[in-house]
Amino acid sequence: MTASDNPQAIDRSRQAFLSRSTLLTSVVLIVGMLGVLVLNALPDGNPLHVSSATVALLGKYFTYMLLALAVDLIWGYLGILSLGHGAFFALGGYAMGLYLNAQTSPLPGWQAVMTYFPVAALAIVLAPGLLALVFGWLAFRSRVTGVYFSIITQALTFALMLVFNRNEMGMGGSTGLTRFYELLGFSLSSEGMTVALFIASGVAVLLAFWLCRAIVVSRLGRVSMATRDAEARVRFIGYRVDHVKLALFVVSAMIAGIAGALYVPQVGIINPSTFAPLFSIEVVVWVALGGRATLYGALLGALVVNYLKTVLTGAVPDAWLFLLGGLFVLVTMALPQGIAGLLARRRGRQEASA
Amino acid sequence: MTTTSLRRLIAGSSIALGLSAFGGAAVAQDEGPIRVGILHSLSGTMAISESTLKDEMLMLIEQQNEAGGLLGRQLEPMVMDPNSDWSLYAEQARDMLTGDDRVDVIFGNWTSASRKAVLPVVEELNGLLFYPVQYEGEESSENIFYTGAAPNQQAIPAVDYLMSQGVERWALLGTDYVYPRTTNKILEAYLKDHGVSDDDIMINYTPFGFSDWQSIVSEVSDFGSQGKKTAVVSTINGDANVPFYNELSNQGISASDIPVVAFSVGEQELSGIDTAPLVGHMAAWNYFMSVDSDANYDFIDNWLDFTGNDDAVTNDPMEAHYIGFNMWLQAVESAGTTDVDAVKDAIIGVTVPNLSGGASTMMPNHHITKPVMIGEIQDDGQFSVVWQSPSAVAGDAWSDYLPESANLISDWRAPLRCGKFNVESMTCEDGPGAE
Amino acid sequence: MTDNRLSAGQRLARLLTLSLLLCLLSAWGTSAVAAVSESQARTLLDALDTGNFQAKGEAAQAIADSDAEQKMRWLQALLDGRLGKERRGDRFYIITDDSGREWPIIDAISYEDAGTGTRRTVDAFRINNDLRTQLQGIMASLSLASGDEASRLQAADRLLGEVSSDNVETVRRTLADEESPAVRERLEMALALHAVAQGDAEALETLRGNLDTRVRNALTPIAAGDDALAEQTRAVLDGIENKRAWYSRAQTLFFGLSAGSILVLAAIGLAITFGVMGVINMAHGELIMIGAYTTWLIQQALPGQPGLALALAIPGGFLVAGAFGVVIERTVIRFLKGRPLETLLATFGLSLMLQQLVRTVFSPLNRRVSSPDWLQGSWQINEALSLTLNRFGVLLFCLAVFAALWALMRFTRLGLEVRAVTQNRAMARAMGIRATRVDMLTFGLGAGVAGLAGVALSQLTNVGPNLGQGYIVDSFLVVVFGGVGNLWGTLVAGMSLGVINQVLQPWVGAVLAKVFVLVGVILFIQKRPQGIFAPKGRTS
Amino acid sequence: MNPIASGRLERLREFARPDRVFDFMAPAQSPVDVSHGPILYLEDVSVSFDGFQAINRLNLTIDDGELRCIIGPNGAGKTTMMDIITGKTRPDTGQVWFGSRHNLLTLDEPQIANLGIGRKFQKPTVFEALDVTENLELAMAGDRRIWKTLLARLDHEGQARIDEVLETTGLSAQRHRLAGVLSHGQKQWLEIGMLLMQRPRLLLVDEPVAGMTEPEMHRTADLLTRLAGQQSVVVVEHDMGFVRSIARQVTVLHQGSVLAEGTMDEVAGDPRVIEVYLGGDEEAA
Repeated sequence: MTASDNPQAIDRSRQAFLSRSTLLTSVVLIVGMLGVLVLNALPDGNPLHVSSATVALLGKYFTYMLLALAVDLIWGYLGILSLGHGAFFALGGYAMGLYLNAQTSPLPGWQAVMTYFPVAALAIVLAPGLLALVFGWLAFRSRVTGVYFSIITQALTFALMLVFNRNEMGMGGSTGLTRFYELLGFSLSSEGMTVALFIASGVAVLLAFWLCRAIVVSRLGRVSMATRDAEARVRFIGYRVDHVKLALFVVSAMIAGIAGALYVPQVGIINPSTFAPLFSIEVVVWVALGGRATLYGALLGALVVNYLKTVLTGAVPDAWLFLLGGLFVLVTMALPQGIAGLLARRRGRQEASA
Repeated sequence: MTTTSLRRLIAGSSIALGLSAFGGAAVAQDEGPIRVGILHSLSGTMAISESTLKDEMLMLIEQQNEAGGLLGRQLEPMVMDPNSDWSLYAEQARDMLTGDDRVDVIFGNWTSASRKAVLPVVEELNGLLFYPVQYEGEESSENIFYTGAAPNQQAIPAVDYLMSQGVERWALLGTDYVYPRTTNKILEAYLKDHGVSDDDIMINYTPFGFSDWQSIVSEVSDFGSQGKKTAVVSTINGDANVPFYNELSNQGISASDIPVVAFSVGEQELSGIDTAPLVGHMAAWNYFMSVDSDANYDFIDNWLDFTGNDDAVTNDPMEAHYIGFNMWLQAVESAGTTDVDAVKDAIIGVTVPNLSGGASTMMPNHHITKPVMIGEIQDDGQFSVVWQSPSAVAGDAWSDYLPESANLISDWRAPLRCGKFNVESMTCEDGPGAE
Repeated sequence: MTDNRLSAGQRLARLLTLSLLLCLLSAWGTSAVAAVSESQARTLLDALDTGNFQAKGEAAQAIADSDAEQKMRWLQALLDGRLGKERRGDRFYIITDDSGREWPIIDAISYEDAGTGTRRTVDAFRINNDLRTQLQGIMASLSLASGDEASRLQAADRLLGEVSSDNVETVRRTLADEESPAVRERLEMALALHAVAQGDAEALETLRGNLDTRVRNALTPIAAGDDALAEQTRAVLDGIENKRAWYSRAQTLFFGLSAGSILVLAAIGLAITFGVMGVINMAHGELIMIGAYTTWLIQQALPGQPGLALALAIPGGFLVAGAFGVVIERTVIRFLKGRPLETLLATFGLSLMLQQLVRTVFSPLNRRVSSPDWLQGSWQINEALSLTLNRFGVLLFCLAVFAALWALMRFTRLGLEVRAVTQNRAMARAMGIRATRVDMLTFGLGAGVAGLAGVALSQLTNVGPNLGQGYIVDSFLVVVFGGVGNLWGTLVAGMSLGVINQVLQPWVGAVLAKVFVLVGVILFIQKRPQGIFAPKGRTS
Repeated sequence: MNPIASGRLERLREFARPDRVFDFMAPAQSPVDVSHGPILYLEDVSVSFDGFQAINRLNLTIDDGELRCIIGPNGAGKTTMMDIITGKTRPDTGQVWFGSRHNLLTLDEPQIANLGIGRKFQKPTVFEALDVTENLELAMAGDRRIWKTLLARLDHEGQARIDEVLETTGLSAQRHRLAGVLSHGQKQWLEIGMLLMQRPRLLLVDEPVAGMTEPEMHRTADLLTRLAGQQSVVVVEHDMGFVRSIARQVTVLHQGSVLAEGTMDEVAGDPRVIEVYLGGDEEAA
């Protein structure tokens, strides 16, 4: 990506960690979470009661938001477009799935170590992290960039999908891992667990948001933006571009892995379709729709698209693809900076008129 | 439904922010229509198979409403589109089974992956799911009714038939996923039990949507040219079938050389293929559109009227939904309520006519009895039944031919109430009885 | 072949066939046709009304042996599944057209128009594979009583490995009378096989290098012994296997090239839109789908003429998909100049809409596209090597499309302008090239070529709403592997991926072959980060 | 004691010294050794692309503190030479040394940059999405490792240095503007400023005055002459007037090798140089 993309759109307040948008996003996340919890605690008959199903759904959205954040960190701020981030998400999910399966029946072979939560927790970040490390090391070292990188990430996730589809993998083949009952000794189907997972996911989003924010405002973050815009220049002033890319790519993969791990107990299944390139492309679409290179835009995009999907597939099952597809086209044409761009422009106008 | 509660959530948060608010009135459970969830993909890769089933369910519901509904109440369909995305199946099942507008029963899913995604949800929220497609078995859930064929209702009789036709060499071709893998494992064990040597069995798996069949078909043709009568047992999934059959006919392999018996190719799949070169290849199902019975002819006429298309076809999963729907109706009638637990108890033992002139019964393992048929493809895209089991076969949840499940049974009646009961150790390995 | 394993019915069928073959070969049997009474006809047909296929076979033979003048038509109708009996009555019908709900029927004996029948009123007689084979034999013997060369050849072919001491004399006699060299060759081969089985070493020599699998199968048990003949047989067998192995390699190469040609066809349109314009067109697969649906629509408009329809579909698919492309370019892509990644978002949306459009307009079910005769079957070069015609056709088509595109880019004004705009948009514009027009035409061209890929794919695979999706990942991979913006790169990349895949397939299976290819491409890109045909030289 | 043994012991002691810095632990930025002669030394360097000989047995020596101008017609190999020195392009044959200690052919771009070779591109390349201060901050010499970069804060010393460079380049008023909105000349200056932040020993400057106004050009000339002495500067330039105004020593490249070397006047009078420039013009016309 070149700088001509739109330099003016860059958030001018980025020097400070606590910019207005960061504060606002944090507040909205926290208040939203608490609000949902309060409304969920209301008695069933209350018209404002929020059902556990909704809480579970929102929890799932949180994991998608986390994944979008991971993609935005490297795409928005480093300019590397991964069309295979679903792979890291799925790996984290599979690690969690193995752990959950181990709670009901002993796992065969090496998988037995996944019975222990600390091991599983480690695997959740290390499996995607290591894959990203090896893959990224190979790719960045030999300076695979742009579409070449995007396409080989797609090839990676596609290959993993085929591999995980095989029964020999011991990962449940095409059906994947399912039938989870317990997490850390608590029943997964209890309302308490739904709420706990919702909170965990929400907190994870918040922490990841702050982490990404901290990275982005650090000198490393500026180096990465510089890399996005003029990679050769960065190299000629002495930064190891491959290391910068590798570091952020691994961090991003780990965030995606955590997202996957939180996703699995809430959805109840993980299978190779999560590795499908189409899913990874969709994630990129969320980010683009929300607004690339603005962290809150990524969060917003993931939320909006998935919420629309939920509503529209139920309300207009025969026509929702027209609406969603049309929305993608419209947003691209009318809102080049995504929804975040729209918000920023509006704020700019308000400030100008004030 | 979550959409509404989400709307309410937004309303709620508006209140929290001190702005305006609106609320919705709760609808009482026992009045108003009985809600029937239809969870079939209308988009994505599975739409090709599933969208027909959605239409069929709408037809059945419409007919039932015309006939006076159920328990004096109307049936109301609730259609969602899971977009061939397994996690969306689970999400929408949850959506259907919660809230004031909770559905009383779900008819849906295709492929084991989607069913397994929905399974924990229906178990957790105590829903009812009727699953209409043949599958690999090795499962029995308290909340799922398997109206499609288990391997012993499809695969094994088909192999038996081929053996009686003198087949001695077997090529087991399948798409690389759980159903073919498990079915082929069962068949391999079964064939070896019947004295077929390893050399005479070839197993090959291909990815979903595979289209470069050349090498594999020529391998099969080589395999079949060793002087022994050879047959292909195909568990190839949907999209890969057209290129497969095209390649067979183009490489000059006809049904008289190497017949193919398929478990996933029905009338609907054939409607997208030029069948002239395929005449004589076989499929094993529990129903064919060409089945000779008045119930079938009525069903076909209704279907053609409903779709307004004289060339529309019916197939086995449609019959499965037909049976499942009627079983559920009857169970609700006899229980006098749509309450899930009451229906679950009432439905075991329910017998309804199927479309091939006989009757199907819901067994205690939540599988049903069905006749098994072998049909040969005709040039008009229909099958002609060349063999039919003398009586209906009961579906077996746990295969007798797999060592790990040979000792397992499933029985959801009190007092056993167990989906995975080990008859050797007399313990329940899964289900409420397990504790 | 151990006869005791066969059922009585099969033995009978085999005997019948064999006697028929000999009968054909020696040009016997001219059966005079005379009328039979209606009651006789009824008895003949009634015998077919049984669930037992063996009894049905005997009944069919009885019809063939009878003097009924309608017997050819009956047997043909039986073979087609169109001969039936009134369900609640005893009339016999022939169904003249069995599509739709009501079928026009005629009386089977008098051929009088009997109105229409339905599934409920007419019970068609069923046949199975064995019976079908038998019927075909019977019909052949009836219609070819004199035995033209083709049928004699077919009969002789079936004799391979079937000559025994019972019929060897007959075969020899037939050979003596036979004039056609092709038929003679088969008969000699059949006799030689018999002779070798009897221990004749000289006959073995005539079989050296013979590629027919039946020869190999017949020789294999002889080679198992340890006498001199067995040794000699083993040598002959080794020779045969060796020769077959070479042909099989040639065949694998063909398989690979034909698989590659599909990849190239699917990718080459993308090589233009993506490689030349930098547009990440996620709707490329749907443009392929549109080409395939165009083929189907044209076939619907021209029933019974699949060849003509296909010929028309080539320009048709190109134009329709190209028109879609131009519309997409004018309405969407145009506004996203210089923002290539956003084209991904917009075209992804378009692909969703196009898919759903097809589902809504044409139903989510697959459409049936038939192939013309000249694309069916295979070109049998010899016993061990045959090229399936549809694949071969697609391979040639792919090369033709490639050649045309290359020529277009190389020799025409448009090609020159496209190359100029690709290399330096601003400069090209300064020189008076209307870049926007070039963009529109380029995108239209890429879309049109995608449509051509759809036309080709309609001959190989499903025509349905998901057709395009399966090719999008592979297409991007091929373009990138070959080097973005390089047509030759796309050709070489597609073909080599196809060949590698087909070579790997027998070793590791189709799934792992695909995985290995993907991993191979990933590793290759590490070595050459710009694909096979990377632009070399100074980059400022 | 046996002198050999004592020597060994000495080495062992040296090895085990607690404050010892092993070679592999030493920071990449090690001093450039110019005690034995030139700071940059190219010998017999050749490179070709697809059969085109871009650099052909090139020999070039730059002394410490020297200001050298390199001129030559298009395609003479000027930019390729810079690519080779900065590690972007690897030559087919030949040697490139920085001081007498560092073989540049074994290092990659960041390592070379950290040794103290700064490069300005022909087309001004600044980080358009960052503001002027940030551009300078990133270029500031310092620890480039990931973790350090993540935790780096701008200290007073750094701030002072940035202010100084802003002053030098005349960009003080623009310090909070995005680099992307600067004028062409300002971008050129910013890029030179970034080079200064690196505190390089050797500056490679590719066409610094392209697109500059006359006064800007003068200031650039001033700056470059001032820099020479503390640093070595290599300037590639087309503008003969500019070259004449700053150059003490001029090298003429032609078809990838040195055609002539000397003062501007010497070079301008060389018949071969005139031939090349005129001949080249004729061909171009």
